[in-house]
Amino acid sequence: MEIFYFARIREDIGHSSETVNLPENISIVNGLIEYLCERGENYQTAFKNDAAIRVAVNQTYVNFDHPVQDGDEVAFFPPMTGG
Amino acid sequence: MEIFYFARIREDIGHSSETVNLPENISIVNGLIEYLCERGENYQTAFKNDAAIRVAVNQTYVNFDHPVQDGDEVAFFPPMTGG
Amino acid sequence: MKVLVQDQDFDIAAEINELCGGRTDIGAIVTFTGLVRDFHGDNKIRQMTLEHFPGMAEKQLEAICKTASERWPLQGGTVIHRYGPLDPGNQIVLVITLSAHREAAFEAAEFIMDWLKTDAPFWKKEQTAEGTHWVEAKTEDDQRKDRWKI
Amino acid sequence: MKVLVQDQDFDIAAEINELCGGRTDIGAIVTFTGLVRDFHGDNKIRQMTLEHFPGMAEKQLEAICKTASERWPLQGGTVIHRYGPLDPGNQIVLVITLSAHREAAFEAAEFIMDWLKTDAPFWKKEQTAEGTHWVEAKTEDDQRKDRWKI
Repeated sequence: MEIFYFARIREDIGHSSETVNLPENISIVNGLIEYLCERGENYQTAFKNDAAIRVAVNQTYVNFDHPVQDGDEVAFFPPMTGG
Repeated sequence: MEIFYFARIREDIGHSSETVNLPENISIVNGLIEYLCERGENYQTAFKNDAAIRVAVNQTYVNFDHPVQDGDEVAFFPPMTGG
Repeated sequence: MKVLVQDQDFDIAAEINELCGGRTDIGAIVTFTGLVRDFHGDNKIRQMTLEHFPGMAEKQLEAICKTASERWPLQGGTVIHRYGPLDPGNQIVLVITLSAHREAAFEAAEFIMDWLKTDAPFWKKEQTAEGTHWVEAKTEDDQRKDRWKI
Repeated sequence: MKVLVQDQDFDIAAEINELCGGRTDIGAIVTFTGLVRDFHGDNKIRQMTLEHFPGMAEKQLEAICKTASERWPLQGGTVIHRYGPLDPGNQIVLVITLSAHREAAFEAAEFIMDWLKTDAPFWKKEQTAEGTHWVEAKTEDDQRKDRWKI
């Protein structure tokens, strides 16, 4: 699974993308976030506040209970501020 | 008194402006219209339908009961269609 | 705000540049351009002639701009309205509004256009295959203007 | 509608000309241009950097344009959003909408901007005298978007 991070979340984590082998017991976005947070304080900081996180799976916005599976492209980023 | 006509009203009347010596008994726009209509069928055609007439006295939109006096600049025209 | 009533064409980019060139305090520019269409309902338009009331046209446009400037926090703007003979595709009217925020710029531009339609002394005459006729004022335009009433 | 996500600047006049050049069926052109302001609240902005999600940014802008085209009778349009470092006064975003009638052009342009603000994956970082910070999303922007819900 390819994971992308943008803006504040990218800076908190310290890199903009990574490849993750999704453990079998993880099936939704929330589970993926918990799994990533085990990787260190930088992830815990990035994912601290649910309200400040948006997620896209395969470039479609989804909720935290959306299914994830190996082969998905998942992106985490803060609420958008373009325009 | 200087009177100006625009658009359909100008075409119905046949000229775009004229100088009128206002009779003493005329004090409002409506009276002026009645007075002008005595001048011929072209004026009667121009002023036939109140709803299709707008009037400005000294370049300010007014109602038909607005006072008029010698020295005023009066303009008659149809509802506006610019833009 | 700058108001011009003229027979010659206008250049949107030049007008924007005149308003904004070198400025760094503007967040939003909204422009509206009205053009002569080749069809009005079922009638194919060959040409359009815009008649206006010189002096009062400028005065009314200035009054509308003043009202808009009092109602929204604008940082400038331009209104240009043409008169005379125009061909399909030609530009008729330009409204530009500048503001720090987009809502003000959008609303003020729309307000100016709605008021201009019913309150600025311009009249359109269309030339079609069946002859010429004066364009009728639309009730819809009065209603659009009325929605801005407080 | 044409959608571009690019680091280079855009030229409003060229974009309008590309859409309208030679056409006589268009009645109204609305443009919105968003610019980098020198102040955000009390902070003087030295520079702004726009980060985006390549691929998804285009996809979202295209989806917003599609929704607008289904909702209003548009005759064309363009959306350009820039990314990368920008200075105060620089252009960020351009929306152009064409329609036979002004209401559709105004509403569609405002709709596209409101949706773009909350749904297109762009993030602004401001550089001030006190350092750099990510711009916070505004609740107000969500509310403006929500007013378009049927």
